[in-house]
Formats: sequence, structure tokens, C-alpha cells
Amino acid sequence: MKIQSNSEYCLGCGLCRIYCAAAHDGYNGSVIRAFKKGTPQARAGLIEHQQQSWINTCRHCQDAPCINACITGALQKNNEGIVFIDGQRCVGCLTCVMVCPFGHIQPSLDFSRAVKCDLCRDLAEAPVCVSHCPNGALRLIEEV
Amino acid sequence: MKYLIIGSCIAAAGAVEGIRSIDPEGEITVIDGEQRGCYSRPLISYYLTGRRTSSQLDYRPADFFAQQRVRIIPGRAASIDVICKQVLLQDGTGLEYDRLLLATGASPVIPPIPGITQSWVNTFYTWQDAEEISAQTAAKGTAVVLGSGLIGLKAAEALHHMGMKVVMVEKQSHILPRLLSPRSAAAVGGHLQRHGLKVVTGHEVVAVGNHEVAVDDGSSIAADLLIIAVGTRPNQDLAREAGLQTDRGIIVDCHLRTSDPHIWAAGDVIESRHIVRGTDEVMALLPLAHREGFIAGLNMAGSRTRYPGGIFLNAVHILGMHIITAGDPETTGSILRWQEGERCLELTMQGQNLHRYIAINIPGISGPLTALIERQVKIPESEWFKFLRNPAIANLPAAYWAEVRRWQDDGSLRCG
Amino acid sequence: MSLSMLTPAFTVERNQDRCIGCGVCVKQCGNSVHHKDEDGFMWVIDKNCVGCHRCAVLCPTQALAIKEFPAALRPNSYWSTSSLREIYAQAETGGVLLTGMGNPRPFRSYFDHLLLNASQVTNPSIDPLREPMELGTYLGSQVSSLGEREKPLLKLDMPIMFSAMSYGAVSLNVQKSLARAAREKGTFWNTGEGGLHSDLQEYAASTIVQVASGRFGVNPDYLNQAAAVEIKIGQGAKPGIGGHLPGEKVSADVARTRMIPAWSDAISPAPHHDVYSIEDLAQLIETLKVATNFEKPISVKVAAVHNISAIASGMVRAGADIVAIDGFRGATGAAPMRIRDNIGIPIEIAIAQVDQRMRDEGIRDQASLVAAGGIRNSADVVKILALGADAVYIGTAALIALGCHLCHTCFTGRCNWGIATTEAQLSKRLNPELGAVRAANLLQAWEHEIKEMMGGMGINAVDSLRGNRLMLKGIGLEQHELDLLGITAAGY
Amino acid sequence: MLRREGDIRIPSGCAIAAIMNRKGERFNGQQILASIAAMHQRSNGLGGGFAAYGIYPEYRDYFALHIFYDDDGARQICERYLQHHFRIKHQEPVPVRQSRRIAGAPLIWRYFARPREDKFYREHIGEEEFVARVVMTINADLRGAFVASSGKNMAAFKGVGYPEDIGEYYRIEEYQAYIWTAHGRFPTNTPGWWGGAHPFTLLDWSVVHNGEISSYSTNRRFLEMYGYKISLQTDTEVIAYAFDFLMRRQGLCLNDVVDVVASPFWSQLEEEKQARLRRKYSGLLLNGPFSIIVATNNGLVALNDRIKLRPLVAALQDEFLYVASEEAAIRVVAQRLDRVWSPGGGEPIVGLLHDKKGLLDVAPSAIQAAQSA
Repeated sequence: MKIQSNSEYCLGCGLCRIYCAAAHDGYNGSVIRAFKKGTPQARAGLIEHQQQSWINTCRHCQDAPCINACITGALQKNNEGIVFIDGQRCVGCLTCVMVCPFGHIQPSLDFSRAVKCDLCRDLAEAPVCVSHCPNGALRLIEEV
Repeated sequence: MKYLIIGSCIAAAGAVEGIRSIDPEGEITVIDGEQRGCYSRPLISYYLTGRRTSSQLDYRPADFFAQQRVRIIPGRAASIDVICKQVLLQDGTGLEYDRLLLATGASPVIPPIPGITQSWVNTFYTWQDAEEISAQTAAKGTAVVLGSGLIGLKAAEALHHMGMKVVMVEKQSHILPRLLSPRSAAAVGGHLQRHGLKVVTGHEVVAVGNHEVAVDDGSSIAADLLIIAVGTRPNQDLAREAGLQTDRGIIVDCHLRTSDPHIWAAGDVIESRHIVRGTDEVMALLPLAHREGFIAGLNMAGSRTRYPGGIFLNAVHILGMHIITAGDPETTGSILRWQEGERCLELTMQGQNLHRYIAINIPGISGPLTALIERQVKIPESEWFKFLRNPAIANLPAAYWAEVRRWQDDGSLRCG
Repeated sequence: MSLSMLTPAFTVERNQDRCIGCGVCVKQCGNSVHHKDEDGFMWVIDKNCVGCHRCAVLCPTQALAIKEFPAALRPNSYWSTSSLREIYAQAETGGVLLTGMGNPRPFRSYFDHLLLNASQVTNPSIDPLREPMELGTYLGSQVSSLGEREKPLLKLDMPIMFSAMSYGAVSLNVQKSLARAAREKGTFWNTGEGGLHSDLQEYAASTIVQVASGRFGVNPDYLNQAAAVEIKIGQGAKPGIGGHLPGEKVSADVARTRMIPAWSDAISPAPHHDVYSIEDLAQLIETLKVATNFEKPISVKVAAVHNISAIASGMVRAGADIVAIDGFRGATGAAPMRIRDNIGIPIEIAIAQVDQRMRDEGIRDQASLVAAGGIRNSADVVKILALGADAVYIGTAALIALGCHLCHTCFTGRCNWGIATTEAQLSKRLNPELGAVRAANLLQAWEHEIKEMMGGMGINAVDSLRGNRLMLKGIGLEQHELDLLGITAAGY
Repeated sequence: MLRREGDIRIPSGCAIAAIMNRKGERFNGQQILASIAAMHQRSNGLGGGFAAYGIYPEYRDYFALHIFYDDDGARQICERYLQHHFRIKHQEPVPVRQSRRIAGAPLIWRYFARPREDKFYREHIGEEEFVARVVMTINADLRGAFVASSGKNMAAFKGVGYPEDIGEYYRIEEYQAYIWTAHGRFPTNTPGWWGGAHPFTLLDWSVVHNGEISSYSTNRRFLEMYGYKISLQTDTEVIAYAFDFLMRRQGLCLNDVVDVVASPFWSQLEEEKQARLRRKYSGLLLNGPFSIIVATNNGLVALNDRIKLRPLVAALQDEFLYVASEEAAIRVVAQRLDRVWSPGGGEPIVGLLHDKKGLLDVAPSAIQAAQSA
């Protein structure tokens, strides 16, 4: 499973990032609460390049360099193929950040751990970026 | 098929995963010298400060080997009989193998300094080291750390956190000499000093007395604890004695096979191909160890998977500062720099090839840069100048995005 | 001119308690209303706002409210604020006032004065969830006896088609959306007068192609791959005048589709220069029938004007298989405001009159009647069918389904919803996959509603709704209006 | 003041019944009277009537015009009009039996007449079309006169009251017919007008009908396009005209007519011909709940709407075909039945005189099945 970003229809509006940020870290999806009260962090980057834009999100690689490199075993792949970080185990060494060729994994704002897209596996039926994309540019695809 | 693995750490875990991805049936035996299962050495500094418990040191879940149906034999290998394909343990037990993996790792170098074998002198490499140090730091005093490599830095940070006064002594002219340029090292050194760590560079310890360390400039430092962290050396005695080809580490081919056709080697004990340099190096790095172990495992189980080599890459955070560097530490190309306060990015170019980067407090950008070094993607300097105006992933040169598309198209990075 | 007397039409109110400074509004506004400084300070230029609501809809915190700018001119029921604004604008520019979409003036909507019937006791209503409910219909000319070879007919699974909207006036993504939805729902979309883009040829079987006065994109393949051919004489938004697609909208792609040079103005003359009379129309119809080997029904679309009954009768006698009538609420990508707002008659009256006239003349079976121009919902569909139409075209409603907020500035080509534009960065805002779903959903929703209303009337086929004026009662209408509609008042 | 049929549309519920001898042997009206009386509760005393075929063998070649007059003035006007268009062989008041239960009866006359040939030759139309036009003109334009029936060798006997009372009033037991149809009406207001009662007729078409044609206005406006003058605003009138239009004017066989007025759903059409019929005559699809019995001199067809929203039962015994809204209405006159069945929606029961089979070219499966059983 991964999120496919179709730059043909990505508007670069960044709503994916806003809803992503508000969905995680205990903000429960309230955008105003997240941004007015805290410092929410999106799990995906927005790339704008030569009039095109797309969301730089985790590919959930089969042979994921981040999992191989993780020194604590915090990075794991569940049986749905979702690569996720066990926040309890992560020590914030950022080795995963260093080896992700897509630059998807990012340090948390306080640099205490790494954060990455986990396809909202604990939150919603569909990842919030997909469900909030105003133009259907994001799709969750099941292909392996 | 009988697989035998000497060593139980990262490369061994990788090898078990590699073997099992092809051969679910074969009999795998792991000789666990430390008798601690598969744990992550970089975590011992966290263990020392108490941020991690003992069980949290595990690299893989505690039942990993059991899950993979691996037999664990505690003990240390004494010799390999390559003719009879048998490994003799120190207790005399013989273990036969069809395929053998040497994942014996490395050991800290103990420099030949008088008095260095005293009990208050420790290395900082294994979980036992951490436990021993922990026992000695009850009385808060001064700790001297010999060497300012990654291990030395992490030891210093841990001891600092535990309330000790820390002095680092580095023989080279700047700290992290294998990783940093002098200029970036200065930034790191300044950061350490601001946190109260004392850093002595360009000097070496000449003698160790009773809770006293003598430095070559004639001064001496009163110390309650001395940590030796001047480097590691592959544990290749077994291999050498068995007649396998060795140099600075065990020599392996591109399939990670040693000079004996039934023996593979992986991890910190081998010399492997440095992609940028094109030479074989001992690169004792956790991510490489896992990858090598995995590929060796595949090949032991019958595959012919090529190990593409690796590069030096390190991510270390020390007292809130994030230092990530990858590539060839000895490169001599032109240096492009970006700096903003405590954040800096330094790129070293050889022609259009990126040979190294050093990213301090700007970790987010590092993954793509690592990939560009590993794949030696050609990008003109002018593109990098543009990028360095605002070094963010979105501003990476077009060639990078083209490369991303290519990975996805040709499957060279398998994404699922 | 240094001083503009025009105050902004809208004002953008930003609720600072809600705004998180994300800048979505800045990126989404194609009219440069929203601005964000490097230090994060956000500000607006009200006068650029056209009221399209793109920013307000996409704002993740609903921090934006678009309001009418409080001009507070002295109230004057004759010289309305808009009267003044139009004069200020013309005094500044010396030009014709341009506008887009349909006539917004508060003329009586007959739809809103019609009530539908439902069964009670004496006959049962039919439950569409349990019983079949047929919305399928055929458009075209019926032969006078069963012995003759049947003429080509257009089979519709529901009596709703998408109006003609040309590529150029709307984005290709609009056409893709409608074409897909039409195919999925078993109905038709209409190319308008801009040709059939090569990407849309796969939908040819669900396509009605137009032959308009500019003859853009017309060639034998164009005619023969379509399901039907429509001669466009006029449209409800601008009866009597032609069209003008400015050169800057004629991109290479538009040019190729229209078969004209890129970046040249695409002028559709007011009349077809080969149709100056009804007999000329007969010849053009015959020509198109010959060109399509008598295999396609030929539709003729006209605007509903004062003598529409006679015109429609003439069209049928000239050989039109389908008569499409566009009422005065019909929309456009660009029209002079005075034309749009003052010409034509309501579609309800037009259909009632034309249907009756064709019956009086005994030619109602010779052509189908398609109503267009201001169909807003499924009840409007049911009412216009009951008045006598065979099917409807929906244009504005379809565009609203795709996101149109009726800001009436289509003619600028800066449509923030990616609809009335050919600019790549704007037209990508309409993902045709989503658009097709939305358009198909609209049809499906109306389909359900029509079935419910028909079931209530005790009717299970749209055949029996057509011209069933007994199902309509007028409310609040004068007797002469009731007579025009051929219905009686509620309670009678 | 209450408005009567023609001024206002009046929905009504009903009972219908028919008995036919397929050999053409005649029998008197007692059975049909008993049959319709059994469904007393399905009517409310505001309308009843009968159609009888084969009753005037002595005038079999003359159009039998049964006409209601509001008063004698209307009669005189109408008779002048009739004499202008017809040669009248014989005319007389229709014999009735006075009854306390019947009130407000019009003057009821019958005329056995032939059209004046010069008239319809001048119009280039057949004599039937001529008669149809005259009848429609009288009904639409001559105030106070209404043609209750106009076919040859048949008549409609109808009025305001319960059907059994109407039958008694008209002395129908004294007539011999090979087809009897009957109707008991339950209108939802009290028009009290005899012309509005069923059967509705045109030429020898008669229709008794239970139900409400939701497509009335569509059907009506379709027929109006072909010159039918719709004067009563009743469904029955429209149904009669629809059959007249399709069979007499369009020349369709009965099967095709059924496929038009109770067309199968598009998804269930089996033949292209059915689709063509539906496309061409979509305006004559009779939509909404109904059960009807349409009779002619040749036979009858009973039909439900296509989703069977009204009851209809048929039965066979020897040469007798029975149709009624309820089975009880058949059982009450025929204790022993060969077969009783309830036809499906849109599935016609066609009863033809044996010697007319070729004429209408129909052999409905239901009857075939019954005969082979």
C-alpha cells in the first residue's frame, strides 16, 4: 500500500499537509486546535517543481532502507506492508532520515525522534491526506 | 542445509532474514559469543544514561531468533576446520556446517599506552562495557574520553548527562576526524564546549597513572574514569587462522563470499566496496552490516545477489546537535557551503559528482543527498548553488527528481 | 483612468481566531485577492474578488467569509446599485458590458409556480424501490407508419443530457467529466461548437456534435463518429448574436480541435452564412443527413424567442429530428450583459407553446423536443417533461456539480474552479475522474428523485409523463399564464 | 354546484365483469347482472352499466345510436343533426322499467341508422370514421345530448345507480347477447350524470374500466393530435379511443395493441417489433393502475396494467369466457369452471368468436394453455 500522488491534478494547495499535521500527535483532526495551540507536523512534504507539484510521501518500500538502517528496530513493517515507527523505541538518531532516498522521513520538530507517514493506520479509514485532497490527486493504492 | 553463523548481532540478524526469505526449512545455528542475543550497540550510551532499559537494547524483538527457528549456541568459536566444514567452540564442541557466515564484528582498539589496563579504564563498545561503567560512575567526578569519534562522543554525552565532568582528548587536529571537515568540526567543538565539555585536540595521552592521565604536552588530568574510544578493529583472527584471505578485514567478493567457497562474511569484520572511492574499506556501520548480512544470507541460501557496496554514513546527535554525514571522508573536492546560525550544510563535489556532505542541524535533507552519493548522479555545481539558497527537499535539483522517477520506473528501488 | 468609482463588489472577511496562515487561499486565488508577506502577514485586495468562493471552500479552518461589499448607496428602487455600477464601469471603459453564465434577473420562474400531483387512495403510488421505473426514452422522428423503415433515434437511459459547452469556452477536463458521466449514465453530452478533442473520441458514441455558424472542427469523421449532429442556430443566453473566443484562449490544443490557426480569434457569426431562411435550414439538415448516410438524428438548437412556436414548427417541417429549445435562463461563457438579460422567453412557456403547436399541427411525432436553459433540479425536469418536452439539456447545473459557483466571470478565462478556462494551471483544478463522479452523481440523484416523483404520480415510465399536463397545477399564476402553460390552477 | 364529467376529471374505483360465449350463441342478461351484483361493494351507487353485443340482429347492418337527452329540446336539436347526417331506419325510446332506486334519468332514445353516403364520400373517409366524428361532435358540441353507444348490433346501457339497479331499469334480462360486459362505479364525488357512467363506447368499441390512468393527460393529448375530441375527462373514454385509434385507424392487431397500451418494460421486451411499437406509440402507454375489458363485435380483451395494480380474474367453462374484478363474481354464475386464473400485469385475456379468429390474428397463450389443459 502506498499513496500515489498524481501531479497532473495536484494543485499544490498543501491541504494534505495541513490535515495530516492536525491528524497526528493527538490533535484529533482539529485544524484550528492543532495550529493555534500547538506545533503540528505534517508527515509528508509538498514538492513544487517546474509548475508541477506533488506530495512527497512514504513509498513504503518493499526493501525499505530505513528499516534496514534503524538502530533500534523502531522502524517496522506491519503485515499490511505499512512501514511505521514505533515511537517508544525510536531514540531520534535519524539514521533512517539519512538513508531514505526520498527524503520522506523527517525529524520531529524537537529532533527527539523521527516521524513518517504511517498511512494513518491508527486514525482513519483512508489516510487523511487522501480523503482531504480537494482534487483527487492522492490515491491509496493497494498494489504490492 | 546447515547454516552456521558466528556472531549474533546486526549482520547475523540480516543473514537470518536473508536465508529465511529463500529457504524456510534450512537449519540455522547462531553462535552467540556475548550471550546477549541480537542487540544494537549504538544504543549502549542510552542504556548507560538509563534512557533505555536492558531489554530495550534489542535490535529485533526478543523472540526474533525463535520466530525464525534459529538454534542459539552460547559460546565463542575457537577455530574453523574448512576441510571438515566444522567450527570448534572454545569448550571443544564441534559444529558442522554446509554454509558458514562470519559475523564476528570488531573490537575496540586498545592503544599501547602504559597503565591502560587498569580497572577504571574502560572501552565503550558492548552492553557489558556500559554496565561496568555504570557501576563506576556512582561517585560523580571527572571522566576522560580518549578519542573523539562517534563512540567517544556518545560516551562523553552519556557521562555528561550523568553529571560527570568530561574531558575529551583527541590526537588529531579536530574532533570527529573521520567524519568532519575542520570547519564543521569547529562548529561541533564549539557546541560541546558551550555545554561544558572540555575538548583537547592535537594531543595524545602518553600514560595512565592512578586516576590520573598524562597528556603529551606535559599536563595531567585527574580522572575518575577513563574511556578508550580510539577506534575498532575487525575480529578476523578466526578467519586468518583458518587460512582465509584477510587484509585490514576479511576479504570478500562481490557476493560477500570469502576465499573459501563455503564461507561468507558480513558486517564490521569485512572489507567491502566503497562506492565512491571504488576501493575496499572496512566500514563498520550498522546499516551496512544489516545489508551485508542480508545479502550474504541470500547468497548462502543459493541466490547470486550482488552486494553493491556502501559508503560511509553516520548520523549522530550529541547534546541536541544533529550531525549527519555521508560519502568519502577523505575526499578532496570543492566544497560548497550553506550556513545559517547553528545549521550548516557542506557539500564536497568532485566534478559533477557529490562525494560527501556534512549536515549539521539540518537532518531532513540528508536522505536524498545520501542517495545521490550512492548513485553518483551527475549534477552541475550551478544546480547546487541554486539549491543551497534554500536547502529543502522541494528545492533539490531536477536531476534528483528525474532519478526518483527512474527508481520507481525501473524498480531499482523496490517500492510497494 | 485614474479614479475608479467602483467600490469592490465583495469583501473578504478573515476570522483571525481561525486563520492559521496556511496560505491555501493565496495559492488558490487566481485573481490575486489574497496575499501573504514573508513575515506571515496576510492581507487582501477586495476589489479583485469575483465571489467565486474558491478560497472559502478550500480554507481548512473556514476562516474566510465572502460578503457583499457594503456600498450603502442611498436606497433607490429604480436606480439600483447594479445600475450605477454598470454605468461607472462603462464610463471607465467605453465598452460593452460582458458577463458569463445565465440571466440572473428576478423574472418570474414558472417552475416555481408549478406544483406536481401525487396519488392518494383512488390509485396507488408506485414505490420505485420495489417496482421497475423507466426513465429511458428515444429522441428522434417517428415514421408515420410501422411499415416504414425506422429513422435513426437517440436512446437515452434518462431524459437528461448535458448541454453544449465547447472546448475553449470550458476546459477539456469539463468535457472529459461530462463525457464520462454521460457514457456511464447512458445519456449524451454535447461538444458545443468547438470540435471534438482527440482525447474524447473514445466517448464518441455518447456524444452529440455541434455544427455551428463558425463550423469549427466540422469534418466527415466528426459528424460520423457522433451519436447525433446538432445544428446550433442560437442559444438562450445570447439569442441573435454569435460567439467570440478570444485568440489568447485558442491554445494549440484548442486550435487543433477547432481546425483553426492557434492564437487566432475564433469568431462564430451571428447567423450561419448559409442559413438565411427556413428553406436554407432544410438544405443544411438534408446535407448533414446525406453526410451521415441518414444514420444520425439531426437536432436543431434555437433560443426561445417570441415566435418560437412558428420557428419550431418550421424546423420540424424542415426535417429536424430533434428540436432543442434554449430558454432565456440558458448560460454562456461570454455574452453582452444587455443581450443575456433582456432577450428571449422562459423555457416553460416556450415548451408549453411549442408542444401544443406541434400537436395542433399533428407533427409532434415527427420530432422530439429537448428543453434547455435553467433546469435547476429534478422537479424542474419533471415539470418541463409534463409540459411536453421529451428530454432536457442541463448546462449550468452540470457545471455547478463540477464546482461552478456562478461568479459570472467566465469570460475572463480565469476560472478558479478550472471550468471556464483553458489555462493549464487552472484547468488542472478539475480532475475529470472526480468531475465525472460528481456529474454522474448528480444525474443519479435526479434519477432517483424523478423516479420518486413519478412513482408518486402513479407513473412508471417517462413516456407517460411527457405532456402529462394534468400532473401540473399552477399556483400564483394569472389565467393567461395558466392558459399559456396549458394547465389549470391548483385546486381546480 | 357539482360539475359533471367533461367539466372535471373524476377518479373512480370500480367493479368490472364480462361474460362471453365464444361460439356466438346468445344468452340473456341475467348472468351478467348476477355477476356484477356480487361485487356490490365495489361500487357506490353512482354509476353502473352494461354493454351487450348481438342484441339487434334485425338491425345488424345499422349503427345503433343510443342517445341521452337532458330534455326534449335537446332531442329535437340532436335529431335534426342526426337526420342531416344519417338515414334513420327506426327510432324509439329505449324501454325502461321505472324504479324507485333510479332517479334523474335522461330521455333515452335509440336510432338505427346509416350514414348518408354523400356526406362521408365528400369527406373522403370511411363510414365508420364518419360515424365516429359525428358522435364526437354531438358529445362535444351539442349541449344536452350524449351518445351512449354507436356501434352495430350492440348497445351500452348505463346510468347513475348501482349496476344491478341499472340493469333492472334497462330490462337487460330481455336482451340476448353473446358478449356482456358490466361495470359498477365508485366515483369519488357525485356527478350524477348518466353520460359519465361506463361502458364508454365508440362505434362498436366498448370499454369498462377499473382504475385510474395516471398517463391520462399524455394519452389524451396524443389522441387529440389525431383528431379525437375528448369530452368526458374520463380514463375510459381515452382507452376506448386508444383502441379505436390503434386498431381501426392504425390497423394494428390486438396483440400489438396490447404491447402498446401495456407495453412490457424495456428490459423485458422480447422482440424488436415490440420496441418499435413502444417507441412509436409511447404516448399511448396506459400507465397507472387499471383493469379493463374492451369489447367489440368480434370479441373482447381484458387487460391489467403492466405491474398489475388492480385485480382481474378470468375463467373458462366450455365456450364461456368469464372475466371479473373478483373471482366471486364468476363463481356466483358458474359453479363448475374448467379453469380459473389471474392474468399477470400486461398479460391480455383475449376472447374471440371462433369465426373471427383470423380477423384479429391473435391466439393468446393463456387461452391456448387453458384449452389444452
